Amino acid sequence: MDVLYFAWVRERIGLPRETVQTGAPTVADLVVELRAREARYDMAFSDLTALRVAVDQELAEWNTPLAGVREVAFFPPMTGG
Amino acid sequence: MDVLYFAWVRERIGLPRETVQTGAPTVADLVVELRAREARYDMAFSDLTALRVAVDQELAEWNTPLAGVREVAFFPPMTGG
Amino acid sequence: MLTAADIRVQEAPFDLGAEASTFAASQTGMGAVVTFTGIVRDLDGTLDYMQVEHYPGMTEKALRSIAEDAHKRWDLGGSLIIHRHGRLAPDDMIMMVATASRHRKDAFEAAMYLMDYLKSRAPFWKKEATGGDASWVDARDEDEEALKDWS
Amino acid sequence: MLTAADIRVQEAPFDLGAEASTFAASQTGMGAVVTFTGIVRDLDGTLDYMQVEHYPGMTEKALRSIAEDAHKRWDLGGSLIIHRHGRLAPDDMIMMVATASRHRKDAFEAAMYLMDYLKSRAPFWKKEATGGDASWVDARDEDEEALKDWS
Repeated sequence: MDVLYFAWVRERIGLPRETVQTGAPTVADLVVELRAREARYDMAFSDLTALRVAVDQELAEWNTPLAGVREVAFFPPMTGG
Repeated sequence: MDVLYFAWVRERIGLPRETVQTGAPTVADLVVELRAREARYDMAFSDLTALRVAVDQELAEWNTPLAGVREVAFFPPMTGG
Repeated sequence: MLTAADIRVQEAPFDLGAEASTFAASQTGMGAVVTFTGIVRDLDGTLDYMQVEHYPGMTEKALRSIAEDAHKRWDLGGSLIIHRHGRLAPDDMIMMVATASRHRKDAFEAAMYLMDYLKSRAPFWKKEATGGDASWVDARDEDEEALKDWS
Repeated sequence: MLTAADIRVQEAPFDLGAEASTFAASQTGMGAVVTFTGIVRDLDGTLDYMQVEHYPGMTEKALRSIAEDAHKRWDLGGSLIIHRHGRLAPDDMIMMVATASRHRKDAFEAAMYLMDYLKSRAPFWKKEATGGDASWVDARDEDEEALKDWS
């Protein structure tokens, strides 16, 4: 599964995308796995209210299932316009 | 005093402006005087709810006083834009 | 009060693109520019032309007063109102407004306010000529109602 | 549903005047065209540049989905969304939307809807560089709140 990071999430984790081997059933479970990796992940995900997630390029929720999903992206609230 | 007519009021009365000698204290009194003149005036002013008035080029009311006024205009509700 | 309102009443066509560009370029520190353009509609394909009558002398004053009210109500940079009169063909641009503000909400609301007041408070009257017949466009109750939203 | 929504995500500048003219000219039977243009503000005169990041792949889809929702909700002819990414200078135009409708209220509301959803639901992030420092622009609560007006 491809995991993408944007804006300050990308900067804190230090890379824009990576391929992750995971059996996490939901986005929330994937976040738990990522936080366990290293301090920079742990910090980036420390406040989930400050984060948004997209699953296969559509906005999703923390409890969105990951079965069959190819791409998950984490980023702060959007500020376009 | 100059009296101006626009849109269908102008068409019904048959002229765009005229000079009127009047001592009418208010717009409503002027309307009474005009209606007494001829049938075309009487018809043009038969439904005041379908008319608007401007006094010295500002929207006004039927009871607006005419003392010192130079120009009164009668017309239907506006349809710009 | 001196406001940065540009008011034009004219028979000649205007160039929406050029006006929008010039208006936006003349603003400094504004984050949002809104334009509205009104176009002559041919509702059922029978319109030969539209004749727009106005009240020279009052028209520009009325538009300026509406614009000044908008500048008092919202935090605006500049504003622009162009309204044509005379004979117009279907699909001709009849009028436009533009507003600039630091905030998008102000720019949008001020443009809607200008349109709502211009519709019912500026001395313009439209007559539609269709197949030898010509009739004055009736004012719509909902246009008058729209003003209540702003009071 | 096939909608007449023109969506463009690009690094290059766009020409507001040319886009507004072309958009209006491409409409038939529409009485109202509204445009909104967003401009990079330099709030306190210290902005060196703004960097706009986006999510290639998702961005255009998200914008198209927002536009299709607007076409379902309002009686629209065409709509246009252009949003830039990359490095922008103060006073640069960052994005624009345009809407066309037979009725002015629809054109205005649809343009406001596009802006409100684009602000909080399209994957763009702004970073401001000022005097050697750079910081991500925070999302504003009121932008999220604005979406509630449409539900």
